[in-house]
Amino acid sequence: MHASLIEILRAEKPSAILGSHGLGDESTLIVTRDHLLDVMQWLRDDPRARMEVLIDVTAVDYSEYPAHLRQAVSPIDEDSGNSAAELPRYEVVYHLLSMSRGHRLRIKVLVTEQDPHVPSLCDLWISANYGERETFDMYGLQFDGHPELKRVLLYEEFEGHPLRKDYPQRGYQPLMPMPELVNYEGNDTAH
Amino acid sequence: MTASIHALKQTAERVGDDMIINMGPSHPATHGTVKFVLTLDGETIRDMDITIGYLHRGFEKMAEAGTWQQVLPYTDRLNYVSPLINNVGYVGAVEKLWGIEITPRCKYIRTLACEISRITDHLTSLGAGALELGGFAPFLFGVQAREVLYPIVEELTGARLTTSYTRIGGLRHDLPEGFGELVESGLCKVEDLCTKVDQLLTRNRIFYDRMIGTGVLSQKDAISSGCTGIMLRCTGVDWDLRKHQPYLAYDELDFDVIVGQAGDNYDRYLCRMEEVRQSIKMIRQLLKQMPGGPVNVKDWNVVLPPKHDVYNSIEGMIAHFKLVTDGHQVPAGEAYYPIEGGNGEVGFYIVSQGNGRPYRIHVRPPCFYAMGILKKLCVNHMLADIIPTFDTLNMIGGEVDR
Amino acid sequence: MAKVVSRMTPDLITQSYVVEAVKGMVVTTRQLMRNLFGRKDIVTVQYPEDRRPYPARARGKHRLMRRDDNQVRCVACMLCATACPSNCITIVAAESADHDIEKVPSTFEIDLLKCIYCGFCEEACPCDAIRMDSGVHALPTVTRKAQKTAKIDLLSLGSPSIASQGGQYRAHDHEGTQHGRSGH
Amino acid sequence: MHLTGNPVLDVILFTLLKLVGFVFVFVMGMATVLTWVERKFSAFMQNRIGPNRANIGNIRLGGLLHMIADPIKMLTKEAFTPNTPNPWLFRLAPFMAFVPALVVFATIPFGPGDLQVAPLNVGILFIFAIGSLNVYGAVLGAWASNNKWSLMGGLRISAQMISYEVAVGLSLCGIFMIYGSVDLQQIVIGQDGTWFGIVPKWGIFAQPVAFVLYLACAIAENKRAPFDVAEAESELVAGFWTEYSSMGFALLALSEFIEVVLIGCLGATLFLGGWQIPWLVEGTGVLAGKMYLFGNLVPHLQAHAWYLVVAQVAAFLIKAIVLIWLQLTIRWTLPRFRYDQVMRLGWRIMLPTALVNLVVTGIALMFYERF
Amino acid sequence: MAPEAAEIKKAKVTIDGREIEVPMGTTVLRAAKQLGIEVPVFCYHPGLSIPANCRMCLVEVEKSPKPLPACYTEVSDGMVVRTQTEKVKATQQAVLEFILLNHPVDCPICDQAGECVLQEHFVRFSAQPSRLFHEKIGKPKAKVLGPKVILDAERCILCTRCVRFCEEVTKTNELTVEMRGEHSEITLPEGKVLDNDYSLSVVDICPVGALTSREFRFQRRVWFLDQHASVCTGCARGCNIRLDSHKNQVERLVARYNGEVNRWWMCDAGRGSLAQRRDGALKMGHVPGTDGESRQAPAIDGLQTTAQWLQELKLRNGRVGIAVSASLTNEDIYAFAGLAQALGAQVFLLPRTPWTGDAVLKTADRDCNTAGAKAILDVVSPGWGDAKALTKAATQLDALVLVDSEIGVSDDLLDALESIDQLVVLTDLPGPLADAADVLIPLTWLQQRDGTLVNVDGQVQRLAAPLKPAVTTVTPHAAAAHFAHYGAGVELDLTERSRPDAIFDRIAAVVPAFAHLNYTEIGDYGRRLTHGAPLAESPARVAGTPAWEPDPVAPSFARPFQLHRGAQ
Repeated sequence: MHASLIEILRAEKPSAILGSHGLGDESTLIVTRDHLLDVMQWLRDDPRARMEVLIDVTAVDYSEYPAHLRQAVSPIDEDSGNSAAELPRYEVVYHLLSMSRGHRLRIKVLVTEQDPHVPSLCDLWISANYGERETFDMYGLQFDGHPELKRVLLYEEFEGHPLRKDYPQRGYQPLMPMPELVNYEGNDTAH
Repeated sequence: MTASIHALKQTAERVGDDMIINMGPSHPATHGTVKFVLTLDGETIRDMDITIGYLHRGFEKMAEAGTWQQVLPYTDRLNYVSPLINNVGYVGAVEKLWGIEITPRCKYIRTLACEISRITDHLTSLGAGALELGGFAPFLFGVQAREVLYPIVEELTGARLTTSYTRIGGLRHDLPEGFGELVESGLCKVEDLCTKVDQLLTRNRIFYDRMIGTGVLSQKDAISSGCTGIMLRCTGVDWDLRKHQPYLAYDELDFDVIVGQAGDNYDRYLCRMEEVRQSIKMIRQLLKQMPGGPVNVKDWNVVLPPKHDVYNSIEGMIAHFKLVTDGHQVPAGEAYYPIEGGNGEVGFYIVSQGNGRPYRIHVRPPCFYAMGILKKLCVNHMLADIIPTFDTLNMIGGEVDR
Repeated sequence: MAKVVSRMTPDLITQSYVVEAVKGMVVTTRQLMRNLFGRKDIVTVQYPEDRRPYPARARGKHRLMRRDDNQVRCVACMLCATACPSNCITIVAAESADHDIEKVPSTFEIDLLKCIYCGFCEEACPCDAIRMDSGVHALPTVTRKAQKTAKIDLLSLGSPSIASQGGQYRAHDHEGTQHGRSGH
Repeated sequence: MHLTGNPVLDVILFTLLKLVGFVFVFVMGMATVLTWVERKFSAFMQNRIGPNRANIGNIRLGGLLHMIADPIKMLTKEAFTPNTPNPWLFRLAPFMAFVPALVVFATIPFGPGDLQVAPLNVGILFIFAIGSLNVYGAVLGAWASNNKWSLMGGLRISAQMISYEVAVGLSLCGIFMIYGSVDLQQIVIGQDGTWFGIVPKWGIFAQPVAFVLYLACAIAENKRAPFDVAEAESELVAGFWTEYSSMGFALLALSEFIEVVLIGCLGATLFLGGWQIPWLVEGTGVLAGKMYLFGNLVPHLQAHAWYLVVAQVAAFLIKAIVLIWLQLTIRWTLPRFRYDQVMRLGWRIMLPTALVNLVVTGIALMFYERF
Repeated sequence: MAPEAAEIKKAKVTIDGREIEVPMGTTVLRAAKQLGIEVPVFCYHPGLSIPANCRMCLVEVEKSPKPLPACYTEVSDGMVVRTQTEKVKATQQAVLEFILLNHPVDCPICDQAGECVLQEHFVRFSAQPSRLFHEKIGKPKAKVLGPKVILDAERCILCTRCVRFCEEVTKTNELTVEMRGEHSEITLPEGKVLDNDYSLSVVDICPVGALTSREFRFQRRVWFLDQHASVCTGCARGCNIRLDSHKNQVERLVARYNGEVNRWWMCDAGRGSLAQRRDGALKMGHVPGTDGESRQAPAIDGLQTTAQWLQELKLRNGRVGIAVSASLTNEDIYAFAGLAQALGAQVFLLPRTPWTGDAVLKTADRDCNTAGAKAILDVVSPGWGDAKALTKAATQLDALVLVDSEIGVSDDLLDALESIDQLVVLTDLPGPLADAADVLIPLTWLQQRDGTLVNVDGQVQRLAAPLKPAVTTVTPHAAAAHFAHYGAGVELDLTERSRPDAIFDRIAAVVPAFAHLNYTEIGDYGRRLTHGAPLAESPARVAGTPAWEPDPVAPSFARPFQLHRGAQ
């Protein structure tokens, strides 16, 4: 099922696919950023795919990943002109599920540090809203076209994006600035 | 100060007669700590801003600091009413990446643990729902039923809630002696208490008036918003990972997928009630079919050697030492392992860099995506409707905020 | 395959409020009467006076096991401190006066405030020196410092361990572990 | 009974005695005990033990000492006043709630003859008049708390109480029509005797619908579950008393319990024959009523054995307690209404039902009198 | 064995199906390593002779009836080797079982646990339960071999690395193997003590926990240690070290392979050289108080006082001297040379009291940067003087800024210094000079600094500041920049934050010997100066075996997995 789906996609949209692999019952597809919306729409609507559910959106920061092992997680086609050692820092990972067909697919998009922009999938799935917000929160990746791209788990005043590998394990942040406290001795209007 | 007053004035002008009110983060109904900023027109909600993250502990960041094993206690605290399901999900993900085939007995015990946890999860939701609708007695009956199961969990794992029961490649303990009878007697009590809850609530007009027709979720929205579990099935979608993508021992069990019709709070309540009964049925089957044999795989690179080997032979000692000091040497790669949690699909997405420390662990919490649709379920309904809707959604702060 | 829940259709009886309310009151009143006269269903345990027996696996306060001669069994190998996810164990190793033991902990301190009772230490211990089956709760204290439980307190809960160690052969040893030298 | 020999002084002293005996000992005592009973009863309903820890030495009395411990705790807690524009209203509100609840007991006849603190011939109207002042306590407290949740509770409570006032009034009208009086003692006297020798001539049998309506509306009036939308803890934190602590909180809580007692007493008076003991003694009520008209109890007491009076007072109290128990059971059984459902119930179900009940009663009475 | 490319014939071998061409005479082990195939070993050490006695490296060679040891077997043309066959695996398991037969259940009390090669190999190549049903043979435990080393004979796997080390490297022959078969054990011959200057190197190369350091014994579990690449500052050799620390506290030094400098070894004196500073480094200095008494003060107070003095001296044209030691980094030397220029002061370069060098690594010169300091001073302040010059000049100086107190101070010099009115000492250790100072400024010590050193052979190596300094101390080049700015009113030609990399760029621009170097390119192993500093013939470089191979069983510098716990 997976293999055939990937083959179909490769045939339908050859320029969109950077690489793919299947491990056990999991398939991964690396898609170019420009074709993401296109591929996702196809996956959602095409009767052969019917991935109705965007199960999850997240990202991974590969800046500290051993370069020689990168191919295991980022299956780049050899003829795509990319080498695993020089792959961009971030990968946005989408997990799709087809309930009518009972299959799953992992879609990845490579995102560079310099240009951390990804098209938002909010128009396709409601679940993209929270998933992308969390990814933005944790990695600082910009999802273009997201209706309200703001932090979701952390507070607005938080500086930095904690799941980036360069954010320290014990990075202390000043807590939220407190608003001016009412001095009950002096400011209590009631007395 | 003046600036904020100015901002307030502006807000007031903008919303006219509406009242803006903060519900939470420490509000009795927002168990799990969440904040709703409500714009109320009388009692009707016109707008709703949901703020989550008050329980954010940086689980995913912390997980990158320890060994694969040390992530396990964190998973207890994800969905803290059904910790065993998270335990099972996490080690399942690691085993999937590693390609470890666990023993049949381990599969059955894990399934058993999952189903016990599912009951506690559903009972918490049912009970808390009753409590928030003012029914204190059904709440306590639900909690009592849960309390029947927690000692059983403790008997099995050594802790009621912070179970940390599973191990990569196996389990911490085998079933204790006499566990079957213990569970059976517990299940009888749970059934009895569930009947009481049923009698008190299901046909009571005050109750169903508040549940029927509130928090209605359409099938389309449920699918699009990534709702899983009860939230999805209440709309009539026949999708349960246990049935449709069976893992562990679920394909050897006889049970029904419970679906609703209308997708409202009442359906979710009924589905939970019915799933408790299905789980009870499953547990009975599991106990009956429980296979013998070891619970842990026989690989000292995966599971700690038996204690008498550790104490008495250098071979066991070395294997033990290396596993503790260096951690599990999980091969490089990635895996996503979904299982059916109490509230829906709990998925662990893990990336390994080929050594003892996880590179990235991501949890796909079911309630997180369900929270994304909450606003739609609440806006233009009454203030009081938030309570049953939010409850049947069953947000668990530990899981959503991580 | 899927089972659709049976939704109740409101009829006149349920809509009248009263009948179902009375039914509910029958349930509660029955419980009231059962418990008022006979305490049949009461589940409350009056904690400090009555205690629920802990299961054998319950993880409570740690205890340090002893050797036959009542010395601490721990040899400060630090595996517990390594396995500990919350970093609550502090051990300082020292040379033992006993030439056969070589290494002993001069300090063994567990910060029970940090401890999450996961049991990894007990699992990681290669000497059966630390266990959590004491059945004792870590009680609240007034100061944080008081929660730092020292070796002597942990030892006071301990008992001689029957597990043999270092290949030492004993008559009452586990089955199948009769290998190893008799202690030198 | 000659207390001083001076009839005027006798009356005054006797009134004080009744006041203390009934209002302070029974009503206040009952309200205090209710704080314990409610918790204990609910505990037993839910398979718990309930409060049992307060003790003097080793004496626990099953937690009865919580009645003493709780007020002490309340008294010694900080009386927190929120940053409110009008702290005096905030402080006044608990009294506004407490005093009317207590005052209305004056007209409740707890025994035959003069055993009524204030024998008013418009007793029930007095109760309505004073009782509806109660709402001011809640509303003022809610507003003065300077808290939006409290305010919402206040808004809900004012609407709810006013709505149910109508329904509760109308539901009782049938009783007045049947017994032809608004004097509570007269109504009790009217419930003397039996129909067909079996069924006591109680309001509950003459007006069963009214009884249900009365009970529901009165509970709603008292804003207790399942009508506690104003203090719904899961929606409005604690509604209008969110900001109250210490004795302010205690008074609000106590006034609620006093009203529970009031609903019980009034229900017993109107629907359960008051202090009448059915089948046992008949006609005593009428006699006592006559005695009362002379304003002198002495001949009555002489005419009737003292133990009969005691038994009648006890009967009243037991009836009141049964109704109180009923309220507790309802409280701990039913879930809570939604605010709009409460209002709908009040205006669209309770009120029409009461009106229909009234009309039916009227027609029935007409036929009864005519034929 | 040194490869002479032109004469050597090549041989084609196939290892695990992959073909490689290597010179004849290469062992199978090395050929496999070139292919990236790892063959487990215990006894083989590239710096020592090959006894092939552990049998761990047995591999299957086609046409050979038995498996052959890869470490010893030389390749021949057309050889086909298999390292992953069932037979090899069975052999490895058997070897491990044999080695573990009498190994005590000692991991909990063994210091090596965590970096033990036996542990590593067992879980990778065997992980089988024990089949032992008889008593293990007891041997002496915790036997003291010398002042620094302790032996646990039970744990020994008789790889004889230590014996060979004492024979071949130090040539002192302290250790030997006694008895036979399973009763064999490493012992000291009658009357000998393992007390040579390299005795701790046997601890480094011991693959198991048989030989352990007495000093480090039971101090810390190795997996808790933070490992840092650094350079030993004990003598002019500049041995590459791995500095293991825990909570910013030095726990031990381990030799780090560098074929150009120290190969696999380092001396005990070098290992001991840190202890003094670890335990007693200055954290506070002193400045003259208002009442004439000196008062304790952190570095910043001393810097301000000194800057003020320098300013005053400048106004009245006082004479200032600057004395630096050769144990400062290049950056520090350059900064002080620049300061001297700005002040018009003379620079003196003072050495430490020399010790006795030896033929292995240790040099008589105890200063870790003599070559670098001279190279820089020759260019920047050509008229620099030595200790004698300072003794002579001292009487005419109004003020002397003396950096680093561990210089060898003769009594003459001490007397001469007393005549100086304003003696400013910047140092990291207490001592007579520190006591004599009018202003004492606590310095960070070398392992707390980032900077470069030049060793006796002209290898420029980098200290990468493995430890964090105390907040009350100051680095020398920062002090120099401070003096220049506030004292002389001159900005040193450094960047404003005086970062060592920026200073190094200046040095590279100014000093020709450094011209081709770049701070980041120095890396973990250092780069050579082209000219300028003397290039002595290093004994390490001529000692035989090729210099491209770290010990295959020693825990490598960058361990694949390390718990960084409690480091903060």
